[in-house]
Amino acid sequence: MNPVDKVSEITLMNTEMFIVLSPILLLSFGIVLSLLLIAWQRSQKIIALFSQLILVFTLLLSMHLLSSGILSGAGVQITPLLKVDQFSYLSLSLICLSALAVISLSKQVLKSQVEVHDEYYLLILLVILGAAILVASDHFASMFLGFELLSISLVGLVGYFREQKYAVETGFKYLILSACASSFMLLGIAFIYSQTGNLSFAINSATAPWHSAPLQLFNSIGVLLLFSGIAFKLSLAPFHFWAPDVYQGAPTPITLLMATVSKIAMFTVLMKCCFAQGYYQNDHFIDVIIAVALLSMFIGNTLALKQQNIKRLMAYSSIAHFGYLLIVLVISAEQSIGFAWRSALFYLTAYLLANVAIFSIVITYEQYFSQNSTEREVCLNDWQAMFWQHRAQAVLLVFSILSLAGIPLTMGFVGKFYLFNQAVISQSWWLITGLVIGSGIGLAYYLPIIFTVFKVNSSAATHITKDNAIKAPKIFIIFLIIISFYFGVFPDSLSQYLL
Amino acid sequence: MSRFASIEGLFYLAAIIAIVASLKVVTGKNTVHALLYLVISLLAVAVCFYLMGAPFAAGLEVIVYAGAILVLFVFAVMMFGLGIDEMHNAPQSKGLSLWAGPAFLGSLLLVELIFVIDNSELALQLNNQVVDAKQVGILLYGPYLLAVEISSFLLLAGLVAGYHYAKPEHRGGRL
Amino acid sequence: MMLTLIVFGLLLSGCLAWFADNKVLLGIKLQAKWLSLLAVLVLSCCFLLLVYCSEKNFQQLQLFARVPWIRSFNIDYALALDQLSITLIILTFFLAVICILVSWQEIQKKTGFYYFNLLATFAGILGVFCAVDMFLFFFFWEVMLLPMTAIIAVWGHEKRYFAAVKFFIFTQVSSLLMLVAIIAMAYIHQQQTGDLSFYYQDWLMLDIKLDVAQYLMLGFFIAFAVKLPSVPVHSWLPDAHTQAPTAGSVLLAGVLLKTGAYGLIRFVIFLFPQASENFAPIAVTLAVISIIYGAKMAFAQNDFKRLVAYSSISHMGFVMLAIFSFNEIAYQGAIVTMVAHGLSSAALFALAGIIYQRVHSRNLTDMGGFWQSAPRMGGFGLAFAAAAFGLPGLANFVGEFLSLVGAFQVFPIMVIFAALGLIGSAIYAMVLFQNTFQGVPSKLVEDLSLREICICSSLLVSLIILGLYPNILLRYSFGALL
Amino acid sequence: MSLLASLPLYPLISFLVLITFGKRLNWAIASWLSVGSMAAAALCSLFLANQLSLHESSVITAHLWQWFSIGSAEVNISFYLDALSAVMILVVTGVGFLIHLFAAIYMKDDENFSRFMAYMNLFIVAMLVLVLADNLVLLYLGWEGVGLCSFLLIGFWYQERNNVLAARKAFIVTRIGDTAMAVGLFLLFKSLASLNIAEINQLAQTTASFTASSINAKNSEAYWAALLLLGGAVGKSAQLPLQTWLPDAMAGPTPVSALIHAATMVTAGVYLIARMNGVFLMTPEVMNYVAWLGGITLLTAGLAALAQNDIKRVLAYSTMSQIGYMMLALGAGAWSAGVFHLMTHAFFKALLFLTAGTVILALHHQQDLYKMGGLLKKLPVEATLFLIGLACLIALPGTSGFFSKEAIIASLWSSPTAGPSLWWCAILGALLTSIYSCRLFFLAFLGKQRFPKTRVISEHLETSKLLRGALFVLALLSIFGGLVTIDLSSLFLTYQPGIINRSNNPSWLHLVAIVTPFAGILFSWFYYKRYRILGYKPLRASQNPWVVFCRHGLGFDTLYATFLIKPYCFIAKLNRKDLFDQTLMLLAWYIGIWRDILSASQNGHLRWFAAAFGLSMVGLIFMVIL
Amino acid sequence: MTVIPLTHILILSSLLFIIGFVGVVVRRNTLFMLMSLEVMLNAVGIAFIGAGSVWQEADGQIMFMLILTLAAAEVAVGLALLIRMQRRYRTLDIDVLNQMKG
Repeated sequence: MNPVDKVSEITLMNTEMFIVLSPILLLSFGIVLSLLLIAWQRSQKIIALFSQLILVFTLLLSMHLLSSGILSGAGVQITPLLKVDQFSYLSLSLICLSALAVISLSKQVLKSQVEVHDEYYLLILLVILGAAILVASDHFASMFLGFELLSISLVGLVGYFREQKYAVETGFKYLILSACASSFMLLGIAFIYSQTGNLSFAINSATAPWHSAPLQLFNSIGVLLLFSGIAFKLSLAPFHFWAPDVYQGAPTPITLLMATVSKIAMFTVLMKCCFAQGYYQNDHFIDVIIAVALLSMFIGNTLALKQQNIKRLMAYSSIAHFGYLLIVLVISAEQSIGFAWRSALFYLTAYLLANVAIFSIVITYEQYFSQNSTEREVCLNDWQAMFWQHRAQAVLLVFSILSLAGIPLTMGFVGKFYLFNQAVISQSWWLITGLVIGSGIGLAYYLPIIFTVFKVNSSAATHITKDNAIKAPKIFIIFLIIISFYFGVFPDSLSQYLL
Repeated sequence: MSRFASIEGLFYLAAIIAIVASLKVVTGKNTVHALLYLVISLLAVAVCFYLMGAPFAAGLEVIVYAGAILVLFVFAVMMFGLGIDEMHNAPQSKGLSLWAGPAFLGSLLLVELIFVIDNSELALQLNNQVVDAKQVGILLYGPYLLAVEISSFLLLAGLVAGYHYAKPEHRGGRL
Repeated sequence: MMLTLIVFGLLLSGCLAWFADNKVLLGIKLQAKWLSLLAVLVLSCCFLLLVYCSEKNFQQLQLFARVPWIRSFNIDYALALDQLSITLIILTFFLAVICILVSWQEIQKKTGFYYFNLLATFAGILGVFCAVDMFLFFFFWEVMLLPMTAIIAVWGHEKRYFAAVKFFIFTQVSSLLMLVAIIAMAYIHQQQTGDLSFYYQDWLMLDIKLDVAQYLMLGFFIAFAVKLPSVPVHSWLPDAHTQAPTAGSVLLAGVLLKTGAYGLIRFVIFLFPQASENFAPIAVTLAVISIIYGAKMAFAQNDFKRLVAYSSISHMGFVMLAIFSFNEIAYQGAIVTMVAHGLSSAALFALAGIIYQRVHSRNLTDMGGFWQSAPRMGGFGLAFAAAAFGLPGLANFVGEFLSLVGAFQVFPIMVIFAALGLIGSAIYAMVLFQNTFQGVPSKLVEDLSLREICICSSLLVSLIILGLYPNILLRYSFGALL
Repeated sequence: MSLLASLPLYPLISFLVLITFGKRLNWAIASWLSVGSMAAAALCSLFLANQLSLHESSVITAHLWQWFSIGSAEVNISFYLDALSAVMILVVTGVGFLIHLFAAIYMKDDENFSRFMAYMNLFIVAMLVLVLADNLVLLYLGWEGVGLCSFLLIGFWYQERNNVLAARKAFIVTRIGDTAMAVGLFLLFKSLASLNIAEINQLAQTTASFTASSINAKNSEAYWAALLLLGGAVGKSAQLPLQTWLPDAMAGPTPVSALIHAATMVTAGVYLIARMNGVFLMTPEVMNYVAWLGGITLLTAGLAALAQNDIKRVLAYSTMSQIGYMMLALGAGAWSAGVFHLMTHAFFKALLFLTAGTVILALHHQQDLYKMGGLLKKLPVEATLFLIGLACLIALPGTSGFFSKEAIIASLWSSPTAGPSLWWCAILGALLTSIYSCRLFFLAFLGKQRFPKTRVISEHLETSKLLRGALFVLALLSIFGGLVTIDLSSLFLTYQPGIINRSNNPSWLHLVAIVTPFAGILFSWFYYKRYRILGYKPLRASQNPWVVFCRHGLGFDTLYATFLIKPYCFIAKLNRKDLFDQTLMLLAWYIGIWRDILSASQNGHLRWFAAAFGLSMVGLIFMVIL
Repeated sequence: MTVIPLTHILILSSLLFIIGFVGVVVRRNTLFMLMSLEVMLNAVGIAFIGAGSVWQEADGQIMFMLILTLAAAEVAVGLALLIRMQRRYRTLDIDVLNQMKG
């Protein structure tokens, strides 16, 4: 049960592989250690610190590997199951970053609960492990396992505060639907396997099934079923129904975890799978992607209109965002794969930062409510006149919203620019139309948020004055503002790492 | 030929039993009955596995699935009195109207899948070579070694999550 | 370098105004309005100095700065000026002063942030007028929207949120189409020369197939037509104008609409000469419809600012008509009309603001007979209304006349219809002027204060100067178009 | 700066001073300033006219600066003085001076006196620019300028809604003509590549393509250009079909009616056509139209004048009718006659209006003819002056009107573009003129006094010598103006094919023309006899549909209201919400509907979510299968 | 030498899968939903085993084992949630859980 056991199978994996795999190994090692730690002493502070430490090390390790150059080129194959390339670890770094943010945000939230929360951090680490396996996977089996590891741990997390109103509902919704989705995905994998006899992503594309017409349909259905499972996780329309409810019901840091870690990991694996299997040559699949992308753009943005609950709104907006992001899957030739990766990673980074920022603000407000023992959700109206009371926080919020809306000066715009480039190269005009219209509709709910923040005469029920407001870590906020602004204006400084 | 025919016949018989049993599971009123039907279904599937040349999987099906997982179900039902509910509190599910929509949806999906499978001209057939436990073992502890490790984490996750939900409401402890 | 400093100087002084507002320094209470007025004056002097002292010939685009910006897309930070942009930048600076003066009393809450937004908008507009890298252009194009939207949304009137969202969505969606066209151009450049390029001058060398060019041109055209605005995508304008605070309306009508016209000239016409010539009949038809429809709609309005907003649509129709007539006379007309409309509509909006401050209404039915108590205001109102209907001797006439004469060489029938707009403009201008200043005096209003006289008379004087001596403008904007 | 260039400057300076200081100036300063500037201008133009006659090229020009250039053609701010414009500036400044003088006293009590005088001065500036312009764009500047001043002065008493509406009407109706003229300018520039008046007149003769046409003469550019210019002239000079604004324009103060709506501005159309004779000569068809237009207008206006109750409206219609004569002359190619009539008309019509003004003032703003009567005894001086004016209007032999009108009538019969039918028109018009003039005089000055006896005649008019002086000078000019025969024939090009050959004229023509006015007088003496004796009631109460029809300007107002104004307003009001906007907003509404539908689908039911998952799979698989 | 075609196995698997899926959609009792999920997973297992036999590879069986693992983990969590639901709502009717919407 412990990675150390694997030393005996040294023939299967050489030293280089261990080095390359080290971040993931570190993570799993950390999980085991934290189990031991819990057994030794149940202390929330220690476990939180410890898991943060593990994540930081994982982050540093993967960064180090990225810069060391081992990963350049096609990547390193570690057993048939995993294949690590630079994109995997770029995603992993993003995942670790957001996990760090989640943990630091969780501390506040957990403080208000009178219980020991060892399993919380354990589950988060398990989620991250699942995500790490996803981004590294090169095989349907590992993908499936990562997927399930992610979902099962998340099921544990979404209903974490068992006594809260929505806990059971959220947990059930997520459990049943994600099990359903994974069943569909598995059926798809079974279809693909029964036809190709190969469970690995790597495929000889010359003999790929879509080259023979009779087999194409069956294979396409298999791929479609597989895609539906992933699309469920990415909450793409029309598999999006769970998203708003689960977002709303889950503890806010966990919502952030779902919005970022789970989605980044799933999208990475989707790209890996698509590009390795050459699905971009499969017209059926491309049609499905376009349809799903358009639906997501439209449905996500439309549903977010007039939405008052911020967490639901974020759920809807993320539906739309992953609809946009699907554009990178529609590539015309193998040469543009590298560019597609860069686009996706840049976009995901922008998305990640915006989400972290917005959810951290949501959390500060939630904290405020729970301190005043008015347990309720954060609504748009609660943010009235924020700009005039908590300037830095409001600026960050505005920046993030603009980033999501794709307005210049923010990373979101550069991300969108990448997507437009991608779409123009592959000449997918439908997607461009969808992107344009979707952005247009999107503005109709992003802008009101900003206006609310700027509202001068606050008539909200809650007046959060300066003295009794919780102090969101100001350094954190300013750091986020500067980062997102800097990358928005000088995207080169980020994208040079995405090569 | 007749031997093959009988194997084939056995397979289809087992398949039909599995289908009927599954239907009974889905439509059942009594929780315990439904669970027992599920056991029957799993056993029938195990027979299928065996006939398809996967004796190891068939064994696992019986031991782990029927033996362990289903027992977990029965245990939970009995322990926490979960079975009463359906018989007393949910009479609505009798109505045909409740079934009509989902059944239609299901049959639509089924028709599509069968259409696709039928039209795909998969000229593949099973052969009688048995993929035995050794092969499975070699593969499992060879290339799939990491999968085993990961599935251990999966079980751990299930364990922790299950523990978290099931543990009694408990206050106190050091923060 | 200097140009960059001016553009960013505006932004920085905006920040300064924001943070220094109501702070006490050396015993002086700093006020955002004074700071921003000072900044605009100093920077405009800098700009004039820059233009006069440089030895360059502004007939062609003269590059002022070019440094790599985003290497992964080969995007540069490149600024250049020619006579067209210089003209429009001077207009911008002039109206900036007007805007600040107009807001002097009107904006009482959150002044610091207000002036920050105002100056940021001007910085964006300046950037739009000098950017020659298309990505940079788009960047500025969007950036100027944000503070403008904030101005509408925070300091606007009763339906400000709706108006701001509408304004933003219209511009954003259309400009995304432009972005697509920009990217497509860059890739065409890559196909033809091997490098991705967003640099305007590079694009001028491109040889684009006509059928492709038509679509690309349309992408640009839609973005600029929305900004211009042209029927049928004009409908953001009346709302935005009506709801914006006075300076916002002045800014919108005075300069922001000009960016659309500027884009049409610089990008649509110059990058796609053949395609736009093929497109000209449609564009001209749209322009004529805008002229007549705008005039007609203006007549139907009861809201002072809405009326002026529709008149802007009508006037900008002349610009579009002229631009798509493809001759030198019409181009000159377009430029003069742009400047003239910038001044005259700014003047009318300023007047609307002045009146609003006094009667707290924009409704024409609440007005009437103001001449009785405010003859000076009446006089200026008359002069500005006269400018709006194109009284010879004021700048608008020269612009419209040249536009129409030029366009008549190419599209005589269309011009005859467009000339109907002259009648329409007389009608709405009369309605506007008479309903406000003539008739039975409904209320006594205060006459113009010294500051307001300064605003109005500076606008009027420049209108008259341009009306009687338009060469001051034509001499400089002449070469840019040939 | 040459004297010519300085001519418009005097009133301009006065205007600027008056408008800037406004009410702070007292009456004396304001009137000295404005009247003085006018006097200066009048003297200046006299001097210029004198100089012109000595000048060898018979043209004086003054170039100020280049306004702008259209392509290669320059549009300059420069003035051009020849005999035609000399006549015009003399009339404008001379009559203008007298009217200013009159106005200074007439408007003395108005609280906005200085503003009034400022407008009057501005009007003179614009009018001078109009007549002195050396190119059509500058002419257009003056043209619009006088329009604006006319608008301002009609609506001078802006607190009354009727005045405001009248001003609006005047402006918009003339604007329609102006727009036609502007298009004409575009066309001229397109075909001749110049906007300089002298050049155009030259080029029109020499440019073959201008008059040539592929199909027929009616399609040539000259035809359209002339027609469009005519449109402008028609609007400004209140000819059919754009005449409706003039009667309403009488809402303005009486000096305004005298100066703008009788003597100067309304004749600008005549001036324009005379100026552009080179173009008009190229198209006999349009000349013919001009003549017919004039003929019809003079008849309809005469008819309408017969039925008016308002003294100023009678005069307004008479102005229309007299301008009809001028148009007739121009159409017939009798340029000099037209301009001559323009000048004499300016004198006597100004006299008539001003006198009417004093009468009105004396009666405390009573304009209704049926409430006057018997004024001969009360206001003998005014009555005499009015009679002089009427005599000129009727063209009794010896008066200035006689000379000019005879000149016109004489040129008609054998003119290739006019002809006998138009001659008869003119004669009929003369008859109508004398009838309505007599009716006017009878109703106002003869008979019983029909206003309250107690009403005191305003006193300060009686005492003002200056006012009377102005009237006397005008009366003198009206009587003797006809003797100053001006010969402008050298200025105008003549119509080549038919040099007007008076020898073809039947010998009785002249006699008929002379006798006609007397016939009219005799007729009216007897026709109105019973009213003179019995009182006015039967006539006043006349509901004879024809009379009502004539009283309302032959129904043109109703016509336009029904077919133009109402539909325009209707469409405008109907579409106030902006159709395009609503269409686009429909999109938003549609998306809102979708939002509601989709939002309803987020009903929180887990089983529905699962079903939706299956449903989407069905859909997507179906899509792939297809 | 069995001549069971792969298509039949896949059809069997699809059939069971759909039955399970319909069960999830129809049943309001959460316990039955979990059971239906088991049926679905089991159906997928059949497909994997069948395909594995066709290709004469053990991969199919390994996948089946992994699915088994998943089923176990899922049932554990599911039953735990079920117990919590029973405690909290005194019912297993899933339709009770629809407080979040919109």
